[in-house]
Amino acid sequence: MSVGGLLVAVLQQVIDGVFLGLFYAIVASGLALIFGVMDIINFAHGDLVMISAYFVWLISTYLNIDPLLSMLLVLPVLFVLGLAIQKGLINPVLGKEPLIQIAVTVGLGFVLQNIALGYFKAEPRGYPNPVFSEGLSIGPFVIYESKLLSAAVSVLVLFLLDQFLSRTRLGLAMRAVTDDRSSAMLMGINVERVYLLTFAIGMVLVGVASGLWMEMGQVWPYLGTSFSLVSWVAVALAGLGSIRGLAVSAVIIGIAESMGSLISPSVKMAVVYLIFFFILWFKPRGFFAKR
Amino acid sequence: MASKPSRTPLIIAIVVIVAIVAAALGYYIYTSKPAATPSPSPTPTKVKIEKVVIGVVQPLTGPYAIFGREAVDAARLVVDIINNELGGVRSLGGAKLDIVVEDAGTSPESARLAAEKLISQYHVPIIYGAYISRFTMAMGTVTEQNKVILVTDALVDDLANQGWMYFFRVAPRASAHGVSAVDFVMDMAKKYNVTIRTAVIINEDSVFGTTVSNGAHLQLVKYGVEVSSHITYPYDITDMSPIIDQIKRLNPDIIIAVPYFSDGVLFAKTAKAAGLNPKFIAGAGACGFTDPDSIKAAGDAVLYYTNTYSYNPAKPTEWNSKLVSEFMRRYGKMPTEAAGEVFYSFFTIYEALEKAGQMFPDDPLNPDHLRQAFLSLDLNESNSIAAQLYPTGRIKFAPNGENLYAGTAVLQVQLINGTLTPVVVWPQPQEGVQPVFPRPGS
Amino acid sequence: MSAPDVVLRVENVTKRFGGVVALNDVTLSVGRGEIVGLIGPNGSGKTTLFNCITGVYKPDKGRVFFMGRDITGLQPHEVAKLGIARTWQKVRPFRNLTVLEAVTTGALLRTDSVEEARKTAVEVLELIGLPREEWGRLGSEITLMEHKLVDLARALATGPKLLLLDEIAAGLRPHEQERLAEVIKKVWSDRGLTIVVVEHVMRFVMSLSKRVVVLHEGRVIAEGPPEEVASNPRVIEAYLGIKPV
Amino acid sequence: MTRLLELRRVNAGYGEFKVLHDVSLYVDKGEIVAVVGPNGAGKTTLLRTIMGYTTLYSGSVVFKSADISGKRVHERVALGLTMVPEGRGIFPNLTVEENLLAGAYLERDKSKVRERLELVYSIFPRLKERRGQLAGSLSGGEAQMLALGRGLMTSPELLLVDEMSLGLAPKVVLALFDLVVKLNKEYGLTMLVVEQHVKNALEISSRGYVLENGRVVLEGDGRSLLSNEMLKKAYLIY
Amino acid sequence: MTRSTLLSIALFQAALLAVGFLVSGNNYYMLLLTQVALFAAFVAAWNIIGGLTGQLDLASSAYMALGGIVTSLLWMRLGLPPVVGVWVGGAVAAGLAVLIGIPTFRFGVREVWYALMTASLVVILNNLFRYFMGPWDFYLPNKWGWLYLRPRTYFELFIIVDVVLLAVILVNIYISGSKIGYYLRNIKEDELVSEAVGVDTRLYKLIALAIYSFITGAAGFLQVVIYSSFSYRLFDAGLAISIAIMGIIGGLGSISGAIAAAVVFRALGEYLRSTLGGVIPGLDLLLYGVALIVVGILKPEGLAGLFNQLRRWWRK
Repeated sequence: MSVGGLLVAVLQQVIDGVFLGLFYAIVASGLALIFGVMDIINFAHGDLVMISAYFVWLISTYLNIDPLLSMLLVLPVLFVLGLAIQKGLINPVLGKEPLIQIAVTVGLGFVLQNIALGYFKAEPRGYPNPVFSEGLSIGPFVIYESKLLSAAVSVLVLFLLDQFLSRTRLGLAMRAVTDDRSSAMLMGINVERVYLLTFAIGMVLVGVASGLWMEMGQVWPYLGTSFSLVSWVAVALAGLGSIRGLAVSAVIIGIAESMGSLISPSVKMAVVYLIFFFILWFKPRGFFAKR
Repeated sequence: MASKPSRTPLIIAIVVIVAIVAAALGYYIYTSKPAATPSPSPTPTKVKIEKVVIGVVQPLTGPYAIFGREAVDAARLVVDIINNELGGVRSLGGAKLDIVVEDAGTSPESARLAAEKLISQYHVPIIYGAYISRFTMAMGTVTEQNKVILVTDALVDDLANQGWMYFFRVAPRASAHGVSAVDFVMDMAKKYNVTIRTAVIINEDSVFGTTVSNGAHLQLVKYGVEVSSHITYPYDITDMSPIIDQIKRLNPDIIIAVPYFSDGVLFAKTAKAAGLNPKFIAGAGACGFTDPDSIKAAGDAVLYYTNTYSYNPAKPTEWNSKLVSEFMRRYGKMPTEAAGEVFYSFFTIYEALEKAGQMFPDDPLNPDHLRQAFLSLDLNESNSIAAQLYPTGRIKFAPNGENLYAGTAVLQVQLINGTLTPVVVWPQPQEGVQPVFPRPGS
Repeated sequence: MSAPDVVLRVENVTKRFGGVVALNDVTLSVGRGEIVGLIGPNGSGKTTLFNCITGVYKPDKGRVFFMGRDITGLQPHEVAKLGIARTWQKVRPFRNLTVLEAVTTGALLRTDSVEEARKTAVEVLELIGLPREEWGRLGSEITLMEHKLVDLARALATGPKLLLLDEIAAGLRPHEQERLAEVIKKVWSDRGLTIVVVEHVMRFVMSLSKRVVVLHEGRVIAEGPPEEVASNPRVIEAYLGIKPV
Repeated sequence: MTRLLELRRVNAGYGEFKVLHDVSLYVDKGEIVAVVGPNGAGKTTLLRTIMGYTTLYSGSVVFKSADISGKRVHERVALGLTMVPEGRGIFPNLTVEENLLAGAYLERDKSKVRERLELVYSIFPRLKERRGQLAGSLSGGEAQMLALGRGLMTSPELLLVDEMSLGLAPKVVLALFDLVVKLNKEYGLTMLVVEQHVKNALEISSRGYVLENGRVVLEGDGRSLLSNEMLKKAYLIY
Repeated sequence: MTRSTLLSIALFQAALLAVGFLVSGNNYYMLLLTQVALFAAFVAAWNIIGGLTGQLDLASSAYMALGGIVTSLLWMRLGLPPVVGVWVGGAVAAGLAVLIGIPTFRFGVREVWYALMTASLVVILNNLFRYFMGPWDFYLPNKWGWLYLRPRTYFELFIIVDVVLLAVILVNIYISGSKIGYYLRNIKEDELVSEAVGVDTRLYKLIALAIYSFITGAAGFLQVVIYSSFSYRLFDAGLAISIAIMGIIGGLGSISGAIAAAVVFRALGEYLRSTLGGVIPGLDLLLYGVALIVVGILKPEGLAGLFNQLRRWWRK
């Protein structure tokens, strides 16, 4: 390959990686929010994305509307589901040993995967003709509409989330609880209620991620495992408390994964996880943590 | 607590342990000699055989459950037809077939356990399974040891090279899929006067995907086509764009793709979005292109994609049409190759049982007798149902258990009456259908 | 004091946390066989000083010498191995170990044999006077006083030359404090130890030591016999409040 | 004078570890009451018990003539009770202004929040200067001001202040004491303070309690306590 | 070792062997029993790092696969019989563990981050092995015998696994009663206090990691024997998590609880798979998930807590 060709190749991968990373940012945002506020180790995060993607698919095919639209219908369902999961499963293990939390959330993941398998079967389910399915050719580069869209929506939602966290009463309360749970109570903040809403809002973010995913791909019962670890890596890289940091971290991961593809798509995840190792060794609090 | 423990309990405990181990070993050595080969002769000679139980091991859970489920459905259908319409195995006095299903789970370990269970609990003489090659490999060590016939729908070539005595495979092996895909493309290129110089191969990186793609690679080299790149990726890939971008830069004449399932859909969608439009995209063993559920998920992104198929659902034989329509009536969908493999494999088992009944009326289910019955089969469309169901129309086993006349069909997704439908285009196109080659607009 | 008699010497130690200066150029010496009281109001840097001595923190400036050897920046376990043991201000409960096990762990510093360590632990526990029936209890099942005693025993079991007691009497009732002081005196004379006692309240220190050092805002503000220090106006001010300027 | 807070024979602690024994005390409206005592005496536990963080074994906490023993922390805050915790407990990743706004969490009326914010800024002009800064970057004195200001934002009827002067320079401490007096005199805020600067604390207080080993050993008005020998004994050696 | 521990080991062994024989005629139960025992051995080995030391290690299958593959390759490529090879396999696994453990403990990676780090180690090795060795299954040579730790009958295999399990239990008990065990349990309680009484916490965490990974790596070959082949898929993140979860459900640090959990859950899983797997797909794993949730929420101190309750109740 010529130097110019290589440059084009690398640049194209960077573009793909940025878009992928912004999508990862929205996937990880729910996890980051929940982990930050509640300190719960959720190993079922990817599976929540998966189950929500099935909801999106159901509505899309039933009403024959674009996944992005059906996502909007799914969000309230997820909000309620989030309340239920928090109340029933997460609350009892808050503050317990991390391993117990892992056990319970892994159990939840099993349950979700196998409900999906039993109900939707193992075939991949996707919406055949989403509105944004073309690609734009700009010079030697290809920009995928769906990825561009998902990146844009992701940026928008993350911006809204950032605004929500900094401007609204509830957002402020959530950040206060993240920083100092016991002081937050002294402000009259009902911490348990904040937990409930946090999980529910986390689930809404999960819903957005799943809607964007369905615009690009399909869902199958084991889709979630692909997202769980990546989200954790993003959170580790970003540290807690910064949405912007999370976005930048996720983009770094996206680019790393995309570059890894140039070596071999089979080992791209190894590249991402090696980065994870080095982060933990040399920057255990993450690059963007405010503390 | 605290003070030094006395030695007595230690000694007692050791003595007890040693005694138990010794007793266990002694008993075991004493009893194992006669029972070393717990010979599965559940059907004493000259006793009328009521039914023959066939074990089915398929992955019903985990990521491979898609085809396992369908295979089990198909097996129930075939067994019902044999029992009700054909009156069971006539040479065994109309003995009925029965199946016992075991989930192969998600690992070779559980597949092996499933096989062990079928043999130990149900004393099955024949096991069918288990689609995933490494599951079958784990089962093969068990079936060989216990002298149980293993008929497999797993396609990896290696399975037939293990020196197994009781192993049979009707379905076309993996590399044959790769070869067929290339043969088909080159055949078409010649027919429609299209020049093909370069190709890119991409495959999911399982043993199956790799074997198929290697078969294709060698065949391409044989035809003098330059393989500009051979890309592998994991089956659960969630982002295809880096790969598609690479291919786009290489700009090959054709792409031979060996995806698993969702990756196939993802490939097609991303390729469409990127405007990747080579002269042809041919799948090999690629369910993700032509499976009805995939078409539903991918929409017209997979239009004109082809795929090699272990089974030809459009084969215009009496029994094939019958089974396809029965299957559709019962399960509401077209049979894919998982079902197809069951169709011809089970009818081959049925023929072998008939043969065993004729050759060894005294002890037809003896494993060695069964093996001889299998080896003596020479089936064609006029003398058997099984061959009517098989793409090449002939079944005859080599000593290693491989079908000498193995071959695949090629399906193409075409727009028929406004619906995307997989139709057979090769070796002979099905009625009223012409292959579309090269891709329009390429 | 001649050098060989100095067990511990802290020289110009400074430690900052962010913008807060926890220790500001602290210098002090502890002679062999002394019991030195280190007092000062909350937040005056006493515990930080202990942490700098025992290697939990590395001082930003200054050095720490133990028996003439520079131990600045050593790992806590290396410091312990050299012969400095400590107790903890906040009770750090061991929930799943028994009292005897906890103390035995301390004793394992000087031996690899659990049997031998257990013997040492038994000796120490007897010396401290913790009743035998408590030895099998888990850390989650004992009282605060017992915790303090076990903490002391565990430190003693490591066979130290210098013992650092961090607010060991905090939270105890007067009669318990008296008993604890007795135990410490007994241990001191029995083992020939050098002890530094950090206390918030001087009363407890009074009965033990001949010399106290007063820390305030990270500096040594007074040093001398307890009676003298207690009447030092700077000390009183530090404790009771600040005169309006 | 109306009785704002009363503790009746309170026994409380953490889990199975009892810290407070039969503690009774009261605070009247408009008072500053000081609680002093040596380390580990249970002063912080006392405040945490009033707020509802601890386990109450027996006795009752009465606020504005209602028994609030069963109420949770945030419910007590809603009744007009809050605490400035030891170590300040500010939210380091929030800006100064956000910290203050968090204090007004229960107030939904935006204009009232604004009013309170202006009030706090007028009391602590320093905070106004730093409004956009992350609270984690404040100096110790500023952080304590923020903690006090944040406490005021909840618009409390009774403010509990725990070890306000911990780790602060004398000048800053004096300024803080002045502020406390000002809050009490000018804004009529009732306060219960736990303080190690005993003298200053008792001087500004109308009454004081001396806590030792989880028990009230002395009580009385500030000045008489200050001259009490027992107090000195509790602290030093006389 | 106390009288009661000895007795319970003897009883456990007697029971295990008795079951072994009762089912020795039925290959299915024999293989199942062997697998359960091997799984229990992995869980018991994990107990050293997870239960005793309190480190949330999720890399069990990485060491298992590495040890197993190294042993197999030594046999297939260099002709080194596995009886010898397993020691090398264990040593390689331990070597890798220590290599990664040094910076990890040096930089104080702990709790959830340690868990995620070890979990991603499995994925990294999985990917690397796939990259360098391809997707292939490598089959063990057709040689059988004790020299290869690969007997012809399941009963003999069961005996080998049982010996391994017994050895792991004894190692656990030995460690618990030794200086290392005292130190490890103290590290689990409080690292700072441990340091202050002279425990080199990093060193002892490394020792625990090394012992655990060595045993896991050495026993890994038996897993390969059961599969009779190996591939990169042996690096199985799900398996590693379930091994750790058994340790948790068993009650951290309790060897009897860990083994009980391994036996109960593994046998339950197989029972569910064989009875329900064919009826409704995934129902078995779904129930398994439910069981995890229920135990996690209702009995977080694990089966050991249940045992203790029973014991107290028995004594009354």
